Amino acid sequence: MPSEFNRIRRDPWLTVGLLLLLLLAGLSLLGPLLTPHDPHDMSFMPLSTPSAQHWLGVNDGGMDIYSELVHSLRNTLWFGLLAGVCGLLLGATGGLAAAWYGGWLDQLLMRLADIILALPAILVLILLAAFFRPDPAWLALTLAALAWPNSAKVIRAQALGLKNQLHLQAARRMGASVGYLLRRHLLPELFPLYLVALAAKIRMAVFMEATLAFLGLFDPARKSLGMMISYALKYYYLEIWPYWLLPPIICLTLLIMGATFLAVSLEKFFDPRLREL
Amino acid sequence: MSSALLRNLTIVSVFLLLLGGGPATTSYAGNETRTLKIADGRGDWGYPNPFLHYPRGVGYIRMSWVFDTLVWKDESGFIPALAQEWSYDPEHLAFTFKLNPKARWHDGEPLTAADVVFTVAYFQKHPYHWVMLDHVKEAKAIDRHTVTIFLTRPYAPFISNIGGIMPILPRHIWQEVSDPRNFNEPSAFIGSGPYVFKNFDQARGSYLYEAFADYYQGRPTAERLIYLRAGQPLVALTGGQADLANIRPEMAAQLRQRGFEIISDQRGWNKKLMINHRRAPFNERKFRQALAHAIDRREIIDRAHRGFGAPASYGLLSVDHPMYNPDTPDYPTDQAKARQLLEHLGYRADAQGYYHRDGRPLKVELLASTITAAGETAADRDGEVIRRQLNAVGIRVELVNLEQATTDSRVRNWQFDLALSGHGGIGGDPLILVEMISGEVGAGSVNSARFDDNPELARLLREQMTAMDPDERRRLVHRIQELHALEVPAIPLYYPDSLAAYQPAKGVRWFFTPGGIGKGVPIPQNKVSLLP
Amino acid sequence: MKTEIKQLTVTYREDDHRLLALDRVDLQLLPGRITALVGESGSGKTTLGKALLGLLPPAATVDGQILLGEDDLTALDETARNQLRWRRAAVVPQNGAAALNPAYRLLDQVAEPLRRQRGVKRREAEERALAGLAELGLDRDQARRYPHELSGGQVQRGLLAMALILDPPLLILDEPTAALDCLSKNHLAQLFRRLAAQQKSLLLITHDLALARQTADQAAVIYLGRIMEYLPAGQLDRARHPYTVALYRSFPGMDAVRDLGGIRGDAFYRLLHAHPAVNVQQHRTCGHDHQHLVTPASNHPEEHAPPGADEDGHAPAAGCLFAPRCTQAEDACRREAPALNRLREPDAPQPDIDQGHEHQIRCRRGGIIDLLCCRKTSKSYGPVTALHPVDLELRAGEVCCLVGESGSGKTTLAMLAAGALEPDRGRVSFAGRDLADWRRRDPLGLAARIGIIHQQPAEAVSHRFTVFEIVAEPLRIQRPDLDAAALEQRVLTSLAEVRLATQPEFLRRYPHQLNLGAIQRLCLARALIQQPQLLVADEPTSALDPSVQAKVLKLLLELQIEKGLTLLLVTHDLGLARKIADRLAVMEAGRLVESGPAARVLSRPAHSCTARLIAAATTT
Amino acid sequence: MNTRHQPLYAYLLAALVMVGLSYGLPLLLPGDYIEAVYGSSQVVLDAEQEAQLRQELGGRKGFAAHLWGLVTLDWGHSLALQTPVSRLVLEALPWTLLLLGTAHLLALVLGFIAGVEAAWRRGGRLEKAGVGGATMLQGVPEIGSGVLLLLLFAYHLGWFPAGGATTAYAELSGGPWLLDVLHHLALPLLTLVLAYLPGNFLLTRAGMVMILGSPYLETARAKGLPPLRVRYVHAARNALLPVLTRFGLRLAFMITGALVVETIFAYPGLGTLLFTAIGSRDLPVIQAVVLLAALLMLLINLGLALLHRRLDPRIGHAL
Repeated sequence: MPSEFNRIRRDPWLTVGLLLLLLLAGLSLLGPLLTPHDPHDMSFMPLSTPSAQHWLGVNDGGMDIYSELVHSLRNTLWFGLLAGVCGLLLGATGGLAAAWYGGWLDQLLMRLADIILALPAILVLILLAAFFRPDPAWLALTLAALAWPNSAKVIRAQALGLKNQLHLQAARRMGASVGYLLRRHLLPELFPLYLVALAAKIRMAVFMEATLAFLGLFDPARKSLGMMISYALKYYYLEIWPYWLLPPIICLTLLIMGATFLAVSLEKFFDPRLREL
Repeated sequence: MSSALLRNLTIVSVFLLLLGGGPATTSYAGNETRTLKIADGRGDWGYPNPFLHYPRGVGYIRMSWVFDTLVWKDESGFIPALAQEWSYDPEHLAFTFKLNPKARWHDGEPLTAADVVFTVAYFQKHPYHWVMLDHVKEAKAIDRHTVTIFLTRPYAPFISNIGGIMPILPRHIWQEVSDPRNFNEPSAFIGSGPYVFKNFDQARGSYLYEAFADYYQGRPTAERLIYLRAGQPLVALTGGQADLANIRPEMAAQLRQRGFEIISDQRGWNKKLMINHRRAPFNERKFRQALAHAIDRREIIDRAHRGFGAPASYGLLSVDHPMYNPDTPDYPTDQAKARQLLEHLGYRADAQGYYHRDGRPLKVELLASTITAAGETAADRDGEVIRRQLNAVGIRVELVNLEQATTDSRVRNWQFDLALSGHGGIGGDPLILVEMISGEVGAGSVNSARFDDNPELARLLREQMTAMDPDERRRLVHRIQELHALEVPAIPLYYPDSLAAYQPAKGVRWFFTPGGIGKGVPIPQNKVSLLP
Repeated sequence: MKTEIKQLTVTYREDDHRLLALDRVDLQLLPGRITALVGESGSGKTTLGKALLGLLPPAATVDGQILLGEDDLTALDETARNQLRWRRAAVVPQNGAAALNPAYRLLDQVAEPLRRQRGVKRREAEERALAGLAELGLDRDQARRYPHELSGGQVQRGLLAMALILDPPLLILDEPTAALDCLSKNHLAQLFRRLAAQQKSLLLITHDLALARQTADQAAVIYLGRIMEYLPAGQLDRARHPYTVALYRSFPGMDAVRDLGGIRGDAFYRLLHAHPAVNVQQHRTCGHDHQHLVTPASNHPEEHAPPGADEDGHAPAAGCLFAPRCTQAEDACRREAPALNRLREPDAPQPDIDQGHEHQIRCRRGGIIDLLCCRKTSKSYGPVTALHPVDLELRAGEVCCLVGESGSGKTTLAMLAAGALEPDRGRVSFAGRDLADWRRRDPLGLAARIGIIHQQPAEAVSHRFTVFEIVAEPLRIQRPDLDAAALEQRVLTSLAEVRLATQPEFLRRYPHQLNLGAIQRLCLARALIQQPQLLVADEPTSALDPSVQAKVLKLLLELQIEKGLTLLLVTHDLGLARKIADRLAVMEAGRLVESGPAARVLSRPAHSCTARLIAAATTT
Repeated sequence: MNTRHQPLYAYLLAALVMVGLSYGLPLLLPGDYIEAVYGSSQVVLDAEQEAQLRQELGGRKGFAAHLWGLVTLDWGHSLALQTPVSRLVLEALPWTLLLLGTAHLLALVLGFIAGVEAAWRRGGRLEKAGVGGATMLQGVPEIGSGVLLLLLFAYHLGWFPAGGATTAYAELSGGPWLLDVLHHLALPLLTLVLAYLPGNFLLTRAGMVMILGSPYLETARAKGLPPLRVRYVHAARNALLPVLTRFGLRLAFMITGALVVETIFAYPGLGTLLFTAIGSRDLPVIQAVVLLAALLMLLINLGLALLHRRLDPRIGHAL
């Protein structure tokens, strides 16, 4: 095993991806200790450019942008992970079930997926917001419910190919139960897909948050990268914008880069065939 | 196949590059000095006629270019429009208007007293909700250019809210029309205003008007008037796409630098904190007063609006209004006082300073709403600041942000505790007080406090409507403001600075009409600006 | 045109080391001659073939000369080399259908070089391609099919037609007959001779020594990148080099007969250490696979052939005389001598001994039992009848080979017998019980009694599993109650049985680190761990090198002999069948046309199809 | 029943469900047209006026009437504009198709070609830069890139207009009109292409890398075919399938996906139409746009499924 870890360790994708994620995670976990100000403190000179006191300046509400960024990052990570993991779980379950059982269940699930994909997301979000209390966890779950069809379709397509592979059929002939086949054969086989899908889902969730904020459909008091972006965009014409708009976008980019790189390298780790590439 | 594809792609990309560097401003240059372009963020405000324009003020303005009223307003106050002069006969409760004999419809027909008579009757049958004709009995043509409108009872806002708002319809067209909402033919847009309606493109949100050469006040100065939708007014202005647009206060400096003229409105629009006074504990006046003491409106302006605004009068009427009562009670920010009032109501603070009563924590929900003066929506931080302020006096606040129409629906149906809202009209006729306070009149309005608990207030609201004597009316309105401030059925928060920028090179001077256009629309698109 | 390879050395750069794929190879390919290049996989045969077309990956370094007529391929740049490809030298690539783009019809791919290299108009190119295909026996309809719709033989002929479309002087045939039945193989061999007669040079890269001997004029034997022996192909059976000899011995042909010997012995439990097959590593260089044996040079394959079973055939004093060699002997057989009995149904209560006129047998079990019995079993896929009603009995402990051409229904019948398929009509009984019913009542019990070995070993195991996990899988499924220690013991035993290593390092390996032979043995170990009564093997050796094939077959036989396994073996290779079969069942077009003891069927075929198959096999 | 057509029935069923949902879901929205439009306007209605107005606007159509309307191609009247919904939709649809269709196609073609070329040069500096760049671009949301482009090209450089689809009432025709349309299209299009392209690029590259080891590519090279033909006709074609699948899935966000860009650049389209209709609770418009979008989506996916069959003969009748 140590040799394998050595090999993995030398993989530049993993190094970069892991470093990025660790950096972001560290920043979001330890950040609050390092931030000089309470991100909700509105007592500074609004729209002032960076200074020793305020490393990235002050936003329109008189809040320290750097502190806001660190807190946003933490919220966004949490939000993205929740939406991503739930969406992935739904997608993987739906996709595998559709591929495995085929027939009417397949048609049912896939057409359900089409229907969900075809429904405009804002309509659904507004509807659900009207009937349930719109807090971020709820929104993340809704986004997961709206986003699962994508992964489900991709996973289904792959699983369909796998289903007819001999080693699976062999296991079936050994009398394996569906649960066993899913657990031991299908799930690990599709692992790379999950990571890629997870990265995509996190991306979608964070972008959607930003979009909803931009359209005025999301709690403006929430600290999140999306919300920061949507606020900063309103002042694109002021001198402050690069310090305000670019940091959250860069954080978002790094987050998605980290997840993607990690997905690429872990793909190799989980697929023994690719290890010696 | 692939190489051909590559070649095509190269061509397309080169083409796009050329495009980028190429025509830029040339397409706007031309000889279009007589075209004026006005931009707003939404674009689509309905077809410009009384029955089809959207009920917001922006829709009314779109219509006002096509349809003239009897009376109009400019910076100095009421000015003649279709009516050259008017008089009031208190004995017969009758207003008599002398019409401008030069007035013509866009199809060339002359405009006569019969049209006015017809219009009143038509609107009595098919209500045009901008105009309340409850107090009007009938209109009679005295001669071809003289018309008298008889009232059933005195109606103080007559000149401003009927004479100054009611568009006159051409009888020869509308007498045939029994279902005005489905009347959408070109003739539905024949009016007597300075501009002829040419086109409305719903998808692009653009309108085209052309000058009416035979306009009775002279041919308008700009040949074509265009409305268009612009996502970013600043870029639209500097890029030459628009000549006039509402802007955010922060944009003013840059635009001034680029030679734009910046104009600002009177304090005619206020942001309000709606209170569900039908629900405990908000039904207690002391509680509402405690809220007023707890909220630091200056801080809201400073924090959420970077100082671009002014605290509003608790009496609801704008401080710029001629009938503003300078002695309206004030609620200076005073956390101790707020806490004192709450404790007087039986609330007890816990260790963290949050209040409880009868074992239940004092917890309220604040609906944040994103409406702004220009009729568009934009998120702001008012809710955040208020939450902090109320939290600071021991009231736990949960901030809820919903889609606008959902928020409106909940407020209208009293499914809320506190809600942020806003409306204009407070610089116009004091009729706004009735609409924004009375539960009977304002039943359908989201912005109306719909507060009838104070009998004196309710009585005064009714009385001022019929007070034809300005001094008498002023006295009543002063008292109403005092009572409103005392009861605080809703808390007027602040008047945000409302700014617009225009390109002076076009030779047109735009202005904000004091008290707003018509029913107090705080938009600087007064047709007087384009008259010779 | 004469083709000459002079001192060709090819090395591959890896991360921190180099791999020698070809080491100073000289080879002359003359017009009108077929040269066979023989050797195991990984010996460098394919690298040589690629080098002839200048198709080595960028990671390869080439020294020496490759002269195609006047032009030295190694001295030309890529554009110039591309000019020569397919005009001077064309290849029939090895992977069969995988070598054809799945997205285009065969015809389009055959016509493509004409259109792109010669600028022939579409219609004409198609006509010429059709003519070329027709010459190889593919009609217009087949020409318009997609690769996946063609059989192996058709693909091979299509590839050949494609290679011939520009009429190149040099033709490289890379394993052209792998996985083909004898009839198709013979047909192709004749074609090759015809082509040689047209003054073409042919390079036949193959591990099929029989084919090489029958078809080629000369042979070059390559091992670890070096030519070990050149010789006239006809003398392959009289080769002098130990490697060639070993190679030839490993290959099943019609000139050997099945050894009936092999009795239980100690050798069975002898553990094998450090099997060289384990050391085969796969290297991927930018997507191009090639194998390289890193065994020490002294490790010749014959040194690692599984040791044969010791001769240890003395009968125990008590019990049935035949018991030690009997494949269905029970403990009781060894304890008590059986008396003369009447023939009876296997499960009927034991009747009294009664000297009578009835059929009697001196066997406790009443003679060889029918372990498997198909009665009027048939199967269709949609409109296609894969199997017409068939009757087949399989006796315990025998090796039955199902032979027939591709598509004759062999696999279908085997899978029906294994219970992996449900028959449309008729019934299959196993050990006297109805198979379908049994599977319903006790699927795990049934699964444990029937082991299946698949044709493609590499695909039948999950590449995510380690060796240990692969072998343990059936027990994990069927015996979740087994504790870890017992499981490990059984896995080790099973691995030892198939002569695979049992060291912990080996158990942690992944299939991709093993060669095909080892994987097939792994499959065997996996099938054996459940201690089945019946082993159904579908072309278990068709994907293997002859040396490996020999080992696997030998192993199968040993196991069959040792454990009394009943073996149902599906093969298209009559030579192989002859080597191991007790009984032959011949299939044609979904019907069982003949079935009987192998010797009888082979010597006196009753059906024309059998005769044809035998004729085809003997001429190869 | 012919099993080949079974999926077709499933699509049909899904379409029917969408008809129901597109009718029912908008009805669930809190508030109605009068509340949403008059509630916060300058017009203050009392109860009586409101009742009368409600009557004038006509009540809600029942589901049966709605269905009958669909069948007879009468999609109702917009409450706000009193014009037929079909006209509003037909006015907005071409712009949506122009913007999104072009963006998707460009992103597909460019991303595909870039992905193929990058995979071909795998391990090279260009490929690494491409992958790094694409991954980075993936982290920039459309709102961000849109506003940045606007800031740079419209505000600072002044090369492109701030918004709109054409110069309003410029009365151009022919070539100048086309130029004007393209000129307005450039920035929103670029924003969308930047958003869609990286995903296509990465997906194509990954698929291509898997394909590059295939024996049939070796065959194609051995045949001495021109390199471009080997790369595109033989290799890339087989990498196209997952990209097309993704294309179908991306279309799902056709309406809402473009809303942000439509808003930033004031570009007309179905997104804006739907968003304003939801804001004013203009039910007939919401119902029509939702239904149209859903049917379009189903149709495109059905088309893609059929295309799949053509592109990959191995799929056969597995639709």
